[in-house]
Amino acid sequence: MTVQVKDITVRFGGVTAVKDVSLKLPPGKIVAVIGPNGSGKSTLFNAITGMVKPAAGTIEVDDTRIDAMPPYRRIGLGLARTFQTPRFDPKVTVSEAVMCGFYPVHRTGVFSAMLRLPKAVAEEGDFRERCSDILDDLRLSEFRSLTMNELPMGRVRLVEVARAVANRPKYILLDEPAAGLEREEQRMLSREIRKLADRGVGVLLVEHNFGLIRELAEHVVVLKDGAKLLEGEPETIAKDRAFIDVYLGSAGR
Amino acid sequence: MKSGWLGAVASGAAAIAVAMTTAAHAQDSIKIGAIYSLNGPAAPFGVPERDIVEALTKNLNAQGGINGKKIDLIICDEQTNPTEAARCATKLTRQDKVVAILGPTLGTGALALAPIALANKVPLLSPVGTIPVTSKDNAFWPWVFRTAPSDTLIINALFERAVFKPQRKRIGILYQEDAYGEAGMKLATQLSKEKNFEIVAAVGAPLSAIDLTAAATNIRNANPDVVLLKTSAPALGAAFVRAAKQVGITAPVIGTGSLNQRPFLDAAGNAADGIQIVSIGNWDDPSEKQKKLGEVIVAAGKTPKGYAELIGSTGALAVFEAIRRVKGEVTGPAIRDALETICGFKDTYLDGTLCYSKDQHEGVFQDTLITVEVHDGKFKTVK
Amino acid sequence: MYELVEYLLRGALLGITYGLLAFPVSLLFSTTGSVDVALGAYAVLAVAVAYSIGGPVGILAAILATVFASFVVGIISLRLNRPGAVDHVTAVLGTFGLAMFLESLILSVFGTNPMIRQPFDTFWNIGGIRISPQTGINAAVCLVILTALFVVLRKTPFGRSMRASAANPVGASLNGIPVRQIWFATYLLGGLLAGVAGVLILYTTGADYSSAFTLTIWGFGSAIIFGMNSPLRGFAGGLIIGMVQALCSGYLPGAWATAIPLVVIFVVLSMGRMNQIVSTGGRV
Amino acid sequence: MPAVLRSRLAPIGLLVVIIAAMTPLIAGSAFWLDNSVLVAIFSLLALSVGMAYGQAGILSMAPAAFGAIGAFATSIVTTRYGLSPLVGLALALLLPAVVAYPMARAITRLSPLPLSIATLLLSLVLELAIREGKGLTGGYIGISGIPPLWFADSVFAMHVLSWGLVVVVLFLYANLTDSAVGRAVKTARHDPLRATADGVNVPALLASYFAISASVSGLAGWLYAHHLTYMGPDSLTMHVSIKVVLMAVIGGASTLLGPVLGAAFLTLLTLYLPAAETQGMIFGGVLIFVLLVAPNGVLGTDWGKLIARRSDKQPMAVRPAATEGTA
Repeated sequence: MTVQVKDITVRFGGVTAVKDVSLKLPPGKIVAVIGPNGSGKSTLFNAITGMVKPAAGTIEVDDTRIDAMPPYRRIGLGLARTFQTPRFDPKVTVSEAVMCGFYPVHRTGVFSAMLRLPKAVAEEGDFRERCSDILDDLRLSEFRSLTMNELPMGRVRLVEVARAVANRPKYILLDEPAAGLEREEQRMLSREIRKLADRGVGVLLVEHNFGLIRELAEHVVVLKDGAKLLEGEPETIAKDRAFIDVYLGSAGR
Repeated sequence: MKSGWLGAVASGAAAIAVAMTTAAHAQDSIKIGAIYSLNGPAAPFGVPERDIVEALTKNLNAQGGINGKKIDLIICDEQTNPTEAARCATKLTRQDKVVAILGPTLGTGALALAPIALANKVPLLSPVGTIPVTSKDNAFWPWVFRTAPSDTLIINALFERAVFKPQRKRIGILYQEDAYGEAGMKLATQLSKEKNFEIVAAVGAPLSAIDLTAAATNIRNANPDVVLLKTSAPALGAAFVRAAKQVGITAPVIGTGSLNQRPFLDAAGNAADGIQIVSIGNWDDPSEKQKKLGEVIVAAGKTPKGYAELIGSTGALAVFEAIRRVKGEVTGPAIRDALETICGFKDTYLDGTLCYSKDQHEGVFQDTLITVEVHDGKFKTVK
Repeated sequence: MYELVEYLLRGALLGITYGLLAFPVSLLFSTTGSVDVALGAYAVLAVAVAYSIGGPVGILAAILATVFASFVVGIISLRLNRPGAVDHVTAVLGTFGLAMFLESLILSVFGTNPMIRQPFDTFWNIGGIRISPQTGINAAVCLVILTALFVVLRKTPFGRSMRASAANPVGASLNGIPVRQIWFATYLLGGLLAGVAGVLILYTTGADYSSAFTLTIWGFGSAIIFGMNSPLRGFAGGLIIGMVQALCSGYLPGAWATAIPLVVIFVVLSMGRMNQIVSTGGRV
Repeated sequence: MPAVLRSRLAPIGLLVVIIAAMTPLIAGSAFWLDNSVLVAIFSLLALSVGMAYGQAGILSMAPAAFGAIGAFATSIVTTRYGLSPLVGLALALLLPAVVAYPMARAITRLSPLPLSIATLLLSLVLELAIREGKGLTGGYIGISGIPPLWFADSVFAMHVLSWGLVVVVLFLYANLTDSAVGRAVKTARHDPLRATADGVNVPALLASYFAISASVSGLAGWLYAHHLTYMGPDSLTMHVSIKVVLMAVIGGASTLLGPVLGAAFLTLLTLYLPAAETQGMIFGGVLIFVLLVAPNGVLGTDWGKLIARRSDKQPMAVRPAATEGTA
């Protein structure tokens, strides 16, 4: 019962973006992926969610091989992800944006949705309730009817997280969720991520902010030039000479 | 957001008000509707049809109209589309209360609007060759009159002159992909079984084709004794004769009706030399009657184009004559009845006579058809 | 066999016209990612203007007229598109509007008559196949344009900027390339090329007010065959489409001859040559 | 909850009120009733464009072609086989979808431009097929004598029926838009990658949605055939499709009532334009004007904001919209 990535290699043309990377994401655990820009973090995410095709290696979710599956089926299996740059239609309101996250769990067919059968009404009502709960949790309720382009960037990232957790995923992949957030927002986000893990959700976190990682992650994977440099507990990693050289030496402060 | 809607509602209401006031007009003039294609692919026919009908009506009114009443001609554009033709018919009959309709330009349009003519008891005088338009199986038959030679008539004449009389055996056909071309192909296939000749090549061309060298090559390779050209569009006909010259077709080429016009010669250049056409008139060597039609057209500030003015004028003159013959109130049914009395009518610009009766609405017969041949960029009538 | 060769040759000659129209289609697509469906209408406008004025003055006026028409389209599409916020489909609709406008304009001003000029009355005889010398001129003009385009695209700073703004408009504008001006220039260049095509059409097959749409479709089809991204390959596409058409009207009955080339374009299209959506990466 | 309901169905209510108010005014005039039926038919076609283009981003140049499939289906079964128009209705709804779905899937990754070109090609090929349909479609002559609907055999009844169908379609459409599927379609239109991350099978969803929109066109075709009682190869051609696209775009393709407004506007416009060769200039000019001033159409534009924004700076876009991937 984990997400298991084994020896994944991704190539773009002649460039190898990810080289033989393996990692494990058990339910209820928070695993962080860290590395300088261009080290292959996002590509790893894309490989797990199926948006790029790995040249080699396997990916399993709960003992099901998923590396040949189209992305939407992987999401259906209980994966969810956010984007480093949130991708929203700027004209959509906050609550509508979060409502989009329910797609993988919706069960109403096209015809009952069109006819607005009781089943559809019930499901829609349920989604709206859950949507407003999520917005409450992330302190977004007051912005619910604003459109995305009226929202400050920090909140936009929170909406991105809200959308990803809407369908109650078993594993969630967060791509730099805290970038550009204010301190208060960051604290709230980290509380939410902790809460998710406590609920049994496996969280894979790409983050530059080592403070946040220290606070949340149980396990850290360090990537450099697409390959795994080292892994271990945050405290051990933080003391590692190689890590300090590559990471803190350049991007950390 | 709402203002758009309010505007639409207001303009709709205003339109209705206008419609209701105009409908209440008294009958001090006779209203005739005319539906022609002024846009779209059939415009080369619709535009001159409209021009001549407008000119004739103007002249008639200048001479005092019919029995003291002026003709009020209301024109509607069918845009080469049967839906618009039917819409036009509804507008003309219901809103303008016309007593007769001239047009439309296309046979399919005629089929679409004829039921509306029937429902409103208004005769339809259609300048189309399309065969089923005057089929007696139609419920609307009593109300539809043809003012052009039918496809059957023209195709039979073409075969008579091009195949049977000279006893040719190997026939090549280029037909345009529409009702006109299809009717020709159908009849040709049928005749080939009955009359012992062979269709060695039959090539279709869409109306939009601009280059027919491959089609001409196909026909040349079949080595026919004669090539029949079943096109009504001057551009297509010209494209073929140019291609025929280029690929070296030596067999005579014989075409039909509507190629007999200036634009065809202009577009074909000297490749048209020797082409024969079975037609109803000849602007380069006009008969007395057509000279007069030519004068009408020139007086209206246009140049004679050919076929379209001849068939357009025939419809207008037939309906004028019918109105003259109506005793009492001029209504749709009265005009229809009067039309059926018109036989042996000579005052059209056609050579030959026009004839409708209780059981035939074809109007134009064999005696109007002539053959012309192109010589040095001019049409010469073959006696 | 001889027959086949003749069809192929005649098709290729016809295809030169399509190839000329394919240039602006792929040029525009590869630079702006958009499509101008009014190209056929520009060509017919050129035909009409060159026909009514006549002579070299007519040719010049025709090309000016088409460049002006494409100027209008350029303005429309600039208003609708910014690098980074692009709505190609709306821009395409705008060109549709202009195409309708031009067709109606040509109908109203120049009438319904077919327009053609034939300066040559003799034919070349190539191995028993008679060919008009005009097609020789067409081929020569095409070669000149092909070479000029190649030089402009590959060897000049303008061409480099053009390719850069095609590959990544946002990045290009960040690097100081005037993407909008380049787009606008591409529209004008498209108009110019369509104008030249129109003039050659006038002297080859002629056209009338209703030809615009057909020309657009075949220009398009030609550009699609070998991939929309290369203006130079569009020319080869034109030859192919011409040959397919010639073979079809040589060997297939009736409407099949018209339908098959359309189906060929459809199949090529569905093979995904023109599809540009690439699902990569969270980084944008 | 009631507020949600109100906002979703309010435009439909408005339309019902307008139609109800218009009906007594035009009930006495067969001419206006006939125009009203045609506006309703064009509304359905334009709504089909609204669904495909306004929601899913697929500019369909084939609404009239799908309409022609529906119209010919019902014409053939009613005139050639003497079946009920209701059989025709079932076919008119089904067949366009059956054609549309695989077509949308065939254009593999569904970027909008090639798909709209494909619909254009489909239009042309279908027109050829209809012309070559000989005995089945009546070839170039078409099919005349299509029976009127026995349950709506007067123009007034057709007026009620066709507007009733418009309202039903609007109701279904509004519900669909405001559902998980509708939201997914909107996301997919704006950003296929985002939709994929939401768990959406983007090509399948868009193709299904396109198929539903084709069904709406088929319904319009069914009404068309039984209203005009004639169906020919020139009836629902590509030129009609272009006009219908114009209707949707001018009114506002992404709104519920925009296509209806556009259909009413253009239908009335042709009625009052002088019959002349210049009509195309007016249509083309109107389209360009609307695209320049309000690219989202009359009803799709927030006029207040538009005017305010003129004096203000453009707000920053949240997402640098780039469907072209930068790997």
